[in-house]
Amino acid sequence: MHDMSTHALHHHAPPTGFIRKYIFSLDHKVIGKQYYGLGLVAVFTGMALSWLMRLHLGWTNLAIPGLHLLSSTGAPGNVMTPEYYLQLMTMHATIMVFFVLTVAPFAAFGNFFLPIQVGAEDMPFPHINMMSFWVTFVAFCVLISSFFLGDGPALSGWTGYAPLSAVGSVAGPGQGLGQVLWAASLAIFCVGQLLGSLNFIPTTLDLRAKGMSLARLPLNVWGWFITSCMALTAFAVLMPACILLILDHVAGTSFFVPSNLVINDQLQPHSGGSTLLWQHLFWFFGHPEVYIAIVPGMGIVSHVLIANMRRPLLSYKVIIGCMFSIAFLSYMVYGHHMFVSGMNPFSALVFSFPTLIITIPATIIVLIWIGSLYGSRLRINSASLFALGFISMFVAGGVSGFFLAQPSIDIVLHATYFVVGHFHLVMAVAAIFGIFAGTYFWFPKMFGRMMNETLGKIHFWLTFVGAYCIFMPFHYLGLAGNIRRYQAFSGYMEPLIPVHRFITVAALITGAAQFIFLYNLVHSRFWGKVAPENPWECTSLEWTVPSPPPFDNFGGRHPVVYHDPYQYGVQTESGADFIMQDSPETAKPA
Amino acid sequence: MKKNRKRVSVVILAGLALVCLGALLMSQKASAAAEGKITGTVKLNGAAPHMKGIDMSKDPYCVKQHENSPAHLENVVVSSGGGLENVVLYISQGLPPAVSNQVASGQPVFDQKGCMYTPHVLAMDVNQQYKVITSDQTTHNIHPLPNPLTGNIPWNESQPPGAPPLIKSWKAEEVAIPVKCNIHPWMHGYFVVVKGPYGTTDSDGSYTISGVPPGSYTVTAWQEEYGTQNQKVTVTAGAPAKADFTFKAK
Amino acid sequence: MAKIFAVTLILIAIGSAIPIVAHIWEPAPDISTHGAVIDEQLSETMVEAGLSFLAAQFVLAIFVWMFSNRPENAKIGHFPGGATAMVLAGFLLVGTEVLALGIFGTKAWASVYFTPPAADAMPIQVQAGQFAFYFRYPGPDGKFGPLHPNLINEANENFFGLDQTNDQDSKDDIVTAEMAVPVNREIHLLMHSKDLSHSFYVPELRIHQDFVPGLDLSLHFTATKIGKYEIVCTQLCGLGHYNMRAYLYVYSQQDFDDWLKKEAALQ
Amino acid sequence: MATTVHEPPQIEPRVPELGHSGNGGRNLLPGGGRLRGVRDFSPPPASTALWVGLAAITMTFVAFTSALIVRQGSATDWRHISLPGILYLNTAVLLASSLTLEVFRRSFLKRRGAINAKQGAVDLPRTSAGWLYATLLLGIAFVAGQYLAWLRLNAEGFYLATNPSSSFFYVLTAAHALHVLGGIGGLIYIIRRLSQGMLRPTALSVSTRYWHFVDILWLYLLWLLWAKL
Repeated sequence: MHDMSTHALHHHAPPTGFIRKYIFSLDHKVIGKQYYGLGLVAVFTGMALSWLMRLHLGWTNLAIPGLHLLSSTGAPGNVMTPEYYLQLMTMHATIMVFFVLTVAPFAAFGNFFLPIQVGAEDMPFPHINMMSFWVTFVAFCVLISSFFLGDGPALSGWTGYAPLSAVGSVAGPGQGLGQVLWAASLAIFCVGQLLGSLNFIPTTLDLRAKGMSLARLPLNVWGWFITSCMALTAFAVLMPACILLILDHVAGTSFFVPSNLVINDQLQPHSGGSTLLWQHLFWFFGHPEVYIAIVPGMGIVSHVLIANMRRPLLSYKVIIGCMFSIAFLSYMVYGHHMFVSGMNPFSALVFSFPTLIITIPATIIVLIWIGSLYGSRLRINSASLFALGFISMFVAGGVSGFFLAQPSIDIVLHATYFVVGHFHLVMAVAAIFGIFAGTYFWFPKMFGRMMNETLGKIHFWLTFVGAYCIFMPFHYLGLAGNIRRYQAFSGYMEPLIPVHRFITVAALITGAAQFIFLYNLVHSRFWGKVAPENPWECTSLEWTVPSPPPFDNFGGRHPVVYHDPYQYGVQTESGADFIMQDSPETAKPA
Repeated sequence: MKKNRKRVSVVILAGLALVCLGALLMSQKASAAAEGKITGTVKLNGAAPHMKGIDMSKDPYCVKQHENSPAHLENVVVSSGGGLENVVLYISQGLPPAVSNQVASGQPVFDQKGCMYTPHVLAMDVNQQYKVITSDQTTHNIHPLPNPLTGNIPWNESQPPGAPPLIKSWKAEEVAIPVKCNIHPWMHGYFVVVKGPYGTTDSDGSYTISGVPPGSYTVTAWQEEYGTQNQKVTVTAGAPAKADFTFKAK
Repeated sequence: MAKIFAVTLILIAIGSAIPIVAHIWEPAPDISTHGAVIDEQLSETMVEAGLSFLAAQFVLAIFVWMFSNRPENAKIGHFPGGATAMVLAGFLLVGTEVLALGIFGTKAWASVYFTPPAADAMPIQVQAGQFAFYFRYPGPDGKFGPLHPNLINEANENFFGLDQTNDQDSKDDIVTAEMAVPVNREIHLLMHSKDLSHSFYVPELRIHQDFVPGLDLSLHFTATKIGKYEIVCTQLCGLGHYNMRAYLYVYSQQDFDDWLKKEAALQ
Repeated sequence: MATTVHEPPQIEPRVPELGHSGNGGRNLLPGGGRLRGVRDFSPPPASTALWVGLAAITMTFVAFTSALIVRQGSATDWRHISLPGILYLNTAVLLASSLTLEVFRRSFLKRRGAINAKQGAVDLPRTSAGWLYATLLLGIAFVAGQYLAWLRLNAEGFYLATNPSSSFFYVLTAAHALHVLGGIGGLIYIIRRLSQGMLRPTALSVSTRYWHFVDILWLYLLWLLWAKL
C-alpha cells in the first residue's frame, strides 16, 4: 500500500501505452472519465427499458416490433408478457439506482475533481482506485448478462424482497439464475464502492494542499466526503445481505425463507427464516443509498450555483451541517419503507418522527439556495439552468415526503404511484439534473472543449418541462389508488389508463431529448470550441490548471491556498469580481 | 448469442423431424402388412363424485365466459352412460422398439378457453411436438411441473391475448405431467407423455389405439384420480382387439 | 431566458396544483369507521405540503426573474437576516409543521393499530397465494380447523390445506374466492400467506397490510356502506401480481346470511 | 465570458517529503493566514485508509450479527452447535501470531529509532524477518485449523443448510478466514519490502494494526458462535 501512496506524490513519467493510459489507467482523471462513460451507457440502457415499460403501460397489448429478438419467451409475437415487464422494471431500477445515480455524481465527478480541488496530484492508492472501477464494471456486466442467460433477469424489483427472491425458479420465470446474478452483481458493486471510499476519505483528509483547511474545501468536496462516509457503512451492510440471499437461493439455507411455504402445490424445503430480516438489512442500506444519490448533487449544485450567482451562499457551514445531519438521520429513518410490512406498529412511529425531522435540514438547504439568489448577479447558462432545475425538482419531490413520512397516510398511499412519483422526482430526476449541471459546468475542464450552449438550453427546456409532465401525474395516479409494479390496469384502475398514455408520450419525448445531450457531448468532445483555463471565472483549484489538466494535475507545482473557496463579488486590484483560492491577493474593502 | 442459440435449436429440431420421419417410414414398411388397432370403452363403476364448482370471480373476463355454463372441476367427467372421459390408454409392454420409438404424426393442441384447459388431459408421444394456444382475451401463464427425475425440464411462459402458439415437446416418458396457470389457480390439466401408439377416451368413454402391429401387449389406462389399470390384449391382423376398463368410484 | 424560466416555473407550479385543488383525482370515498381521521390527516398534509411547494417555486421564480443577467458592476445584495433567518425559518416553520403532522398522525395511526378487536368481532381468514386470495369462514361451530400445508392441492380446490374428513373443526368451514361481510359489523381479519409476501389493500376501507410468510397477522375493521369493492395485492409477488385481486361485498346482514348459505352449498 | 485575469501564484520549490507519504504536512497555512481548523500534521493516507477499511469490515460483521440475533430470536428450529474443540487451539494460534508480529514491530522500530527519521526509506534496517515468518506460519496454521474445524462439523453431519446455527457458523468463519488471508497477503508484502530494505514504518504499523483487528474480530465471533443469545 505504501508505495502506491508515494506513487501518487513522486510522479513518474505518465504512461505511454494505450492500455495503461486509457484502460488500466492509474490516473484518477481517466478513471473518473471511465466511470462517467459507464454511467452514460447505463443511463441510456435504463432509459430504453423505461421506454418499453411505458409503451406497455399505455397500450398493454401493443406489439413492439423486434421485441422478440430481445427475448423470445418474454415477448412472443412482440407483445410483452407480464413477467418480462417486471424483469424490465427490475433491471431499469437496479441499473439506474446503482450504475447511474451512484456512479455518475459520486464516483465519476468525484474521481476526476476531488484530488484537483483539494490540491493533490492523485488519489493516494491509484491501484485500488483502478480496481474500484473495474470491479464496478464487472458488476455491470454480470447484471446485464442476466438478460441473455436462463429465463431472463430477476423480476422481484430493485428491493428483491425475500422469499420471492430466495425460493428459486419455482416462484416463476426470472427467479432462477437471473435472481442469483442480480444479487451477485450487487455484492460485487458493493466491493467496488467500498474500494472507492477507501480512496475518497484519505484524499480529503490527508492530501490537501498547503492552506487548504477543511473550512476551505469546496462544498461539492464536502458532498463527496459525506457520501463516501455513507457509502462505507451502507454498502458494507448490503454485501452480507446479498451473500445470505445467494446462499438461501443456491445452497438451501434458510436465512430469509420461513417454513411451510407451498408454491405450486410443492412444499418448500426451508425452515424458520425471517422475511422481515431481509427488508431490515436491505432498507438499512436502501435509505442511505437514496442520499448517496442526492448529496453529491447538492454539493455540485451549490458549487455551480455559487459560481454563476457571483456570490457565496448565505452560509457555508450551515450547508455542510445540514448535509451531515441528513446523512446521520438517514440511518434512523429506513423503517418508513416498512410501515405496513408487518413490523411492530409502534416501531412505525419510532421511524416516522426522524423521517419528518429529516425534512428540516433539507428545507434549510433549499432556503439557503433560494435566499442566496436574492441580490445575486445570476448568470444564465446550461449549467446554472440545470442547477435551478435541481432546486425546483428537489422541492417538488421533497414535499410529497411529508405524506409518506406518516404511517397513517402511508396506509392509503403505500405502494401506489404516489411513491413512484416521489422518489423519481427527489432522487432520480433531481440527482440527474445535478449530473447535467456538473457536466455542462465541468466538461470544459474534463475535455478541454466547450459544450454547445444552444443545444444545452434546448436540452434543458425539453427535460425540465418533460420531467414535470412525466412525474407530477404519478402523484395524481397514486392518490387515485393506482398500484405500482402492475403490468396492466383493470378494475378500478382502468379509468386511469389515459393518464398513463399521457405520461408515456411525455416520457418518449423527454427521452428523445436526451439524444440532443448525447450529440452535444460527443460533438463538443471533438469539435467543440477550445476551452480556456477558467471559462466560468471560478475560484476553486480545478480552474487554476490547464484544461484538460496535465497528468499530475499541477504540473509539478504545489498549489498554496489563501482563501475560502467562494471569494465572489469582491473588489480586486485586477478588477475581477473574484479571487482564486490560490492567489495571495486580498479583496479591497468595499 | 441469442440468435445463434435459435439457429442451433432450429437445426436440431429439423434433424429431429427428419429422424422421426425416417423412423415413421421404416416402421410403416415393417407393419404395413397388417395394421392392427385396439378399441374399447372405459367406464366408472359407482356414483360419480361431486365436482366442485369453480369460482372465477378473481378475473371478471373468466366469469363472463361462464355466465350461462357454470364451470366445474374436470378431475372426473362421466357421461350419462357411465363412460369416463379424459382417460389415456397406451401400451406399456410388448411393443417392438421400432414401434415404441415411432412418434405419432400431427401436433396435438392444448387450448386455453374460458380460463379452462381443453382438453383437460393431453396425450402425446415422447418428442412429439404439441401446440399450446389461447382463445382467451386475458393473459395466461402455462406452467407444467414434470418430475425432475425423469429428465423433463419444467417451463413457465405467459401467453398474452393473441400471442402466437407455443410449440413444445417432452424428451422423456412421464405419466402424467401436471400443468397449471398461476394467474388463474383453478386452471389445471395434464400432459401424458408415452412411447408408441396411444388413445384418449372421448365424452362417452370410448377410445381407439391405432397403428398397433399384431402381437400381444399390456394396455394401461390412466385416470388422474383413479390411477392406472393394466390389461393383456392380443392384436391380430384385420379385426381390432377389444379392451374395456372399469374404474371403481372411491 | 431567465424570465422565461421564471414564467415556466410559475405555470408548472400552478398547473401541478390545479388537479389537486379541483379534486380530479383523489382517494375513493371512505367506507370505514376509522378512515375519517386518516382522510383528515391527508387533507391537512395536502394543504401544508401544497403551500410549501407553491411558495418555494414562486420565490425561486421571482428571484431568478429579478436577479439574473444584471450588469457586472451591480451591487451584490444580501438577503435580510441571512442564514440565521433561513435556519430559524427551517426550524420554526417546518419544525412545527412536521411536529404537528407527526403528533396528529400518531393519533390516526393509533386509532387503526393500537385498538384490540371487539370480542364479538366476526373472524374471517384470508389466505394469499400466487396469485389469488381465498377466504375461509368458520361455519356454524365458529371454529377454524387446522391447516396442513402438505395437503394444499389447487387441482382439487383445497387451497388452504384442510383435512375435512378428519378435522372436526374443518368440516363446516366455508372456503370462498370472494369476500363478503355484513355492514356495520366489526370484522376480525386473520391474515395468512401460503407462499410469498403479498398485501391486502382495500382503498375504500383505508386498510393496507402486508402478508408475512411464516407470521400470521390480524386486522380489524368495520365497513359502513353496502356495495362491491376491490381487494388488491400491492406487494410484488411474481408475474401474476397485477392480476391478484378479489372482490369484497358489503351486504346487509340478511343478504350476507343468504350469501353464506349459497357458498356453503357449493362446498 | 472573459477568461480569467488573475496572476498565477508564486510556484514554490517542491520539497520532497520522505518518511511519511501523507503530504498533509503541506496543509499548513502560509504565514499570516488564520490557523483555524488546520492541523500541522495529518497522518499518512495509508493509516486513514486502514481505519476506513476497518470501519467497513466492522459494519459488515455488525450486519451478520444482527442477522444472527434476529434469526436466532425468531427461530423455533435453532439447534445450537457445540463448537469443535480445535477452534480454541486456533484461537491460541491466532493470538500467538499477533504476539510475534508485535515483537517484530517493536524491534524494527527500535532499530530504526537510531536512524534519523527524516532520511526515511533511504537506509532502513534489515532486521531479521524471523518473527515475521513465525507470524506468517501461525496465520496459515490458523486458516488450516479453521478448515479442520469445518471437516469436523461435516463429520458430525452439520452441513451449511442443516440448521441456521451451522449456516451462520460456516458463513462467519469463512468471512473471517478471508480477512485473515488478506492479512497474510499483507505479511508477504511486508517480508518482501523488508528483504529489499524498503520497509516503511507506516506499512508495518498498518498491517500490524489490521492483523490485531482480525484477531480481536475472531475473539468476538468465537463468543458470538459459542454464546446462546
